[in-house]
Amino acid sequence: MPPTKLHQATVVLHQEAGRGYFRIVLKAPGLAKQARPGQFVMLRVSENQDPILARPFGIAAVKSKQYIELFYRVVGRGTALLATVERDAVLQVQGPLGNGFPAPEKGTTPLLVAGGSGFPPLLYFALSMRHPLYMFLGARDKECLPPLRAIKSCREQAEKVYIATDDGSAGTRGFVTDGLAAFLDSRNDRESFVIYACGPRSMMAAVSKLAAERGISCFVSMEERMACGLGVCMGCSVAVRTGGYKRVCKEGPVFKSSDIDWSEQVVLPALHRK
Amino acid sequence: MPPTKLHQATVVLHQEAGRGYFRIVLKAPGLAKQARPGQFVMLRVSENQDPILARPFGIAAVKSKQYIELFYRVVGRGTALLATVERDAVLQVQGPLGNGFPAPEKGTTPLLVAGGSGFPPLLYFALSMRHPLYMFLGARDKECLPPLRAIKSCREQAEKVYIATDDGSAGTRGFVTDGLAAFLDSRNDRESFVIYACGPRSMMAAVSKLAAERGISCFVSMEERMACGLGVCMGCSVAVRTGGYKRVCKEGPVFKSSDIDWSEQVVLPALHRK
Amino acid sequence: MRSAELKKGIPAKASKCVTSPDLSVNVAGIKMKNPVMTASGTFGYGEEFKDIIDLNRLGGIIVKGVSARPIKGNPPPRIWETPAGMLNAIGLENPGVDVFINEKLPILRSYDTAVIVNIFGYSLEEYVAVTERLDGIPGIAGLEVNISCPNVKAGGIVFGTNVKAASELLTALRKATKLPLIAKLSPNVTDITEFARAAEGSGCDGLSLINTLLGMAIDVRCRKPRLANVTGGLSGPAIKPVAVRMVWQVARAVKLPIIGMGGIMTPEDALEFILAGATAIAVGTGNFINPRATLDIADGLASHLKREGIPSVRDLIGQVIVA
Amino acid sequence: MRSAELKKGIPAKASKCVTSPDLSVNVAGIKMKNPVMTASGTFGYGEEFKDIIDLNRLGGIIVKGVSARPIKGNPPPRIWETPAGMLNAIGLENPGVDVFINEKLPILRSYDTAVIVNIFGYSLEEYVAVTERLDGIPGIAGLEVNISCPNVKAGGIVFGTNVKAASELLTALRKATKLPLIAKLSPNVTDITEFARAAEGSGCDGLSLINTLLGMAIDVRCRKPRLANVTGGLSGPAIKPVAVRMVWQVARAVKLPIIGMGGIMTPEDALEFILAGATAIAVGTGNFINPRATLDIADGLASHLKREGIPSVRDLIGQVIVA
Ligand SMILES: Cc1cc2nc3c(=O)[nH]c(=O)nc-3n(C[C@H](O)[C@H](O)[C@H](O)COP(=O)(O)OP(=O)(O)OC[C@H]3O[C@@H](n4cnc5c(N)ncnc54)[C@H](O)[C@@H]3O)c2cc1C
Ligand SMILES: Cc1cc2nc3c(=O)[nH]c(=O)nc-3n(C[C@H](O)[C@H](O)[C@H](O)COP(=O)(O)OP(=O)(O)OC[C@H]3O[C@@H](n4cnc5c(N)ncnc54)[C@H](O)[C@@H]3O)c2cc1C
Ligand SMILES: Cc1cc2nc3c(=O)[nH]c(=O)nc-3n(C[C@H](O)[C@H](O)[C@H](O)COP(=O)(O)O)c2cc1C
Ligand SMILES: Cc1cc2nc3c(=O)[nH]c(=O)nc-3n(C[C@H](O)[C@H](O)[C@H](O)COP(=O)(O)O)c2cc1C
Ligand code: FES
Ligand code: FES
Repeated sequence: MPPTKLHQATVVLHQEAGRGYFRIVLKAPGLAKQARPGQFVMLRVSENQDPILARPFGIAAVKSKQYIELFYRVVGRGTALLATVERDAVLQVQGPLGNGFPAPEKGTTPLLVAGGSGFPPLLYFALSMRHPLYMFLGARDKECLPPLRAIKSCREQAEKVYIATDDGSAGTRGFVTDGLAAFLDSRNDRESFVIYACGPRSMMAAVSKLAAERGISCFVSMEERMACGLGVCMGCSVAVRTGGYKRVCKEGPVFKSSDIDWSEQVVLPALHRK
Repeated sequence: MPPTKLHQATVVLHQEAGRGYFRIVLKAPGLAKQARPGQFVMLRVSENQDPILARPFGIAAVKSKQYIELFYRVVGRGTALLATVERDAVLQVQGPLGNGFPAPEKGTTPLLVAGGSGFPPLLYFALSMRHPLYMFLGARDKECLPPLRAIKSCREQAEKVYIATDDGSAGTRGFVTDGLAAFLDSRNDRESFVIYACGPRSMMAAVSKLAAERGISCFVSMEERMACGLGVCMGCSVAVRTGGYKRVCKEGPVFKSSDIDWSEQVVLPALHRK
Repeated sequence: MRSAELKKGIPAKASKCVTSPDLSVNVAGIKMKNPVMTASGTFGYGEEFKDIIDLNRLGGIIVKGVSARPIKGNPPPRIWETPAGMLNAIGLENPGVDVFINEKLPILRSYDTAVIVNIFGYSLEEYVAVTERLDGIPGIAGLEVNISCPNVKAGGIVFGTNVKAASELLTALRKATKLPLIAKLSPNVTDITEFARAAEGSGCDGLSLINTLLGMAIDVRCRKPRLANVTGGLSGPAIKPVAVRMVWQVARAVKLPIIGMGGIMTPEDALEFILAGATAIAVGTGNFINPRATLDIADGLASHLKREGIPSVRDLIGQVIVA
Repeated sequence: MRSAELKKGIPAKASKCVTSPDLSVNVAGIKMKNPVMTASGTFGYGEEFKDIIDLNRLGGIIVKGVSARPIKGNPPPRIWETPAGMLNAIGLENPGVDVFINEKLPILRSYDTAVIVNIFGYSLEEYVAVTERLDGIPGIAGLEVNISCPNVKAGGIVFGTNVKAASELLTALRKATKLPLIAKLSPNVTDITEFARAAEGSGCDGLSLINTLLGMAIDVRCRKPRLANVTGGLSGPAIKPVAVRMVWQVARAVKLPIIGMGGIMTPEDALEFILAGATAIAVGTGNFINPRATLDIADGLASHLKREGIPSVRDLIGQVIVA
């Protein structure tokens, strides 16, 4: 049998990371060894049957091929319960799940665009590559930006980190996409760019449009409610442009932005983003 | 409005008490002030909806009119969850509930008979009175007896403490009722005795028979599954000899043993007892 | 904290400022200060809760089922806990309508809340008897008819799962009283709207739904049912999605006002039922979990209306947006 | 650790020592090494789980529903979590029977486990078409017919909630195949035994129960249903008491073997269904919560038999003690 995707992970570190985020480091060697940037895990946050479903979180880092790091915000009951988990607790984790980001080709310049709490998988992605890259971090306000620790990692890795907040409380005022558009339009090496975005659907739709208009290839990491994370329940489907649906947990979470049917109305409120 | 029965209690002490018991002390002044021996509380062991019902526990002591003490054994999911509760946690508690033991009349000699983990309310009862009293503690084996701390309190309070275990690993070998019968038959001041028993139904049925045969008045503290603890769900009823049912949480938990219909077959497995 | 997507669904009036929202409702001709009631069998005859909450703050109290003669109830065990719910087989224990009128009702009457008497019987005649006995007694705002009983005389067919039997029963009761008549529907049916229509056709003034789902649990070690009665009624949050669905279906099928119930524990739960089409709601099992649940819900509804700028809770009834 | 009272219920053979208990069962003519299967729609076509558990250890796999033509499914959101359960409205998305036969079945065939194909259609003809297509294909142990579909041709009446429509459908399918035919019953009916008898009368070899309960949830802030499809199927531990009750009722009403499902997560849950009358059981939502649930259950059943001194799991089928 191939390496299993079901793990009992020990919490080796769990702390507030600032700006309302928690940082949790799990010892799960079997999982860490298989993980690639853009993949995610399903974490059981309760041993009881309420809440019953595991919660999906993007992998933010892999350390010493033994540990995985996650960042999350408390947005509802599941994350509130997770926040009470103590060091040394053992959690059931499935992963790594999903396809992950396609490795950037040689000579390309990755532009990583994170909205709200969409940064964790992009952080891992940034840390995993040697390409010169640019990062764009957007949030509603300063308090919703990634924690300083994460921004610091970004700065070390990127040529430049552009920050935007809707209210101007940090970085430039406006949407992250405004900054991205200005950047793209100010540069003449546009053909080397590849965009990787993760954040609220509305933001990714805007990024996708921007990229399409300029002929830049763009990948987006989608979110949907999930039950199994394994591709069996068909619960996490998103509409694609060729008609029909694709599973975020299996064919995704990373899709070519041009494959997604952005017109499809979605009720899912992304409380924790933006 | 009369003093409320609904309290938010703070855990001020929670520790293993030996022999598989846990001891928990809750700060709940409103509750402590109203409590009488033989009454119980309903404790919510989870903030989620699984398990959903509160669990009943007899009050084992009231301290400084502020604190109540409970002893419990882990027998299922609810008590297992309770055992993980940390100091300073706040738990929803209802109480004091039920009628409590009738105060012994002047000149009577109370005989307190506890089977398995039936000792907590009897402990409170023993500590609350000035009467010369005798205690009979029975359990399957030494490890199921009350914790040493509780036995010590009993010894301080009682003229004598008789201990019996089914396997003879502590005290005399045999049922607690054997010792009780021998005691009763060895004494000629029988008419002053009043028996108060708490434990598994089978033990209480035997005590009840013993008492009836000898014309000694006897009170038993009954157990049934409970949902509300307030007398509204009618879930905790026990059959009484006059026909029909009485609610353990309202008319009980203490009944005259002669009022109970001991023939009524009961499926409830009393795992935590004996 | 709400995202732009979320706001889209909310009507324009959401911006108006509402300082004292109106929680009052009228169900089946019964005026209530708020839409929060207690479900039958989970609140006794009220008095048991007077040490815990101020009964005057309740919209209404639906009392434990009352029958023409006293009923002993089922042998124990009568309850069993299930995931996010519980099974009960109390067997409708009650002291009978005369004791209710003489001993319980006087206490209830002293509170400023609508008292609705839940009634049942084991034959049409028994239902009629209890109804006639209650008709004209002061202090009763209405009757809720629990139709989930077997008609012992007619071979045990359950009124609540047979449209014809239910119609006959409700038509007979309609003749027996002028009190507002609320039919309490069973969820253990293929199409609950048939029963709602039957109640409407029989002259009922309102509907209560849902009663418990029939369930069973087994102790695998001793191989016996967990309940002495073998099967019992499933209640609590576990059944909430079924209850919300049925309220929604029924609200679209009939004009009668609905008292929604089934797993309600929080203001959000109550709002689900109201948006689905309930005019009032009742808390059942929730009273056991949080004895203050009713008042917390009333307070939570008021805050919700304020926050969203909605003048009256009545503006929300049946307002779920379905494409 | 068991008390004297507990032991009373257990038959005398409990004292015998059983070292290798027999877990094998035969359901509807399908031989399985143990009674543990996976419920349709919760295990894909098996391959998704091959990285997690050894599929050879399963008694059987009931695959995701297959139809004559590919089905796109419902728009998202398709799922919603509920207390101890979940709602789903996937809309029976599947690639169609040809893709199933050509791409999915070859992989399944390589495992030593019974493959049962769950089928459905939106008219009698569509059901017949998929049945005929599967008939005679090697590697298929039997067909499970999901009758909870609306008959679009006949005005949308749901096969599973209309006894006559269900009988006609199952009789037609009986003619279309020699494969063991298992009718999967809907719990959204007044009397599930009527449907069990109809299936028996139509020549079915076995029954699966239960499918999901129809439910609904509403987002109270944006006032929209949580599912794009408005209503969905409730599954998981929340519905277990209803499922156990229905298995028990059906086991007493018909002779057909039963595959029990609905909220099974643990060996104890499985034993409840077996004692109630199920010959085999299937894990559905439980696969999402604990992807090893099926194997944990198979192991747990073996331990239980050893501990209790029961030679075969078949000795437990329907053995609940009811006075
Ligand atoms: C592939 C993937 C990767 C993710 N990575 C991260 C991450 O690294 N850090 C992080 O903080 N969050 C991440 N999320 C979102 C995270 O899963 C949700 O915040 C979490 O499940 C909410 O659980 P809850 O019980 O606290 O909230 P709930 O009470 O369940 O819901 C609160 C709100 O969150 C929404 N929500 C619930 N589940 C999801 C979901 N699966 N996707 C999107 N929204 C949801 C609900 O609709 C609701 O509005 C990711 C989601 C997906 C699908
Ligand atoms: C008035 C009263 C006072 C009690 N006082 C004490 C006490 O001081 N210390 C103590 O350790 N225990 C006491 N109990 C028993 C205690 O309530 C149960 O042990 C507890 O509810 C089990 O919860 P659980 O979730 O761990 O077990 P579950 O998983 O719910 O059940 C485990 C076993 O315990 C049985 N059980 C569950 N609820 C009850 C109940 N209400 N009464 C009896 N058996 C039950 C179950 O049938 C099962 O066999 C008392 C019970 C009552 C009714
Ligand atoms: C212990 C108990 C007793 C009940 N007794 C009655 C009753 O006497 N008459 C009745 O119509 N419904 C009775 N019910 C049903 C409730 O009124 C309510 O319809 C049902 O429990 C669903 O609501 P819930 O999930 O909020 O409890 C009872 C429910 C419980 C839990
Ligand atoms: C996501 C999901 C998809 C399902 N798809 C199907 C299906 O295609 N065909 C079918 O007959 N039942 C389907 N079911 C029903 C299950 O097979 C099962 O009958 C039901 O979920 C009850 O079992 P559970 O509580 O263990 O999940 C589905 C259930 C779920 C949760
Ligand atoms: S979460 Fe189940 S298929 Fe994606
Ligand atoms: S526990 Fe509800 S009446 Fe006693």
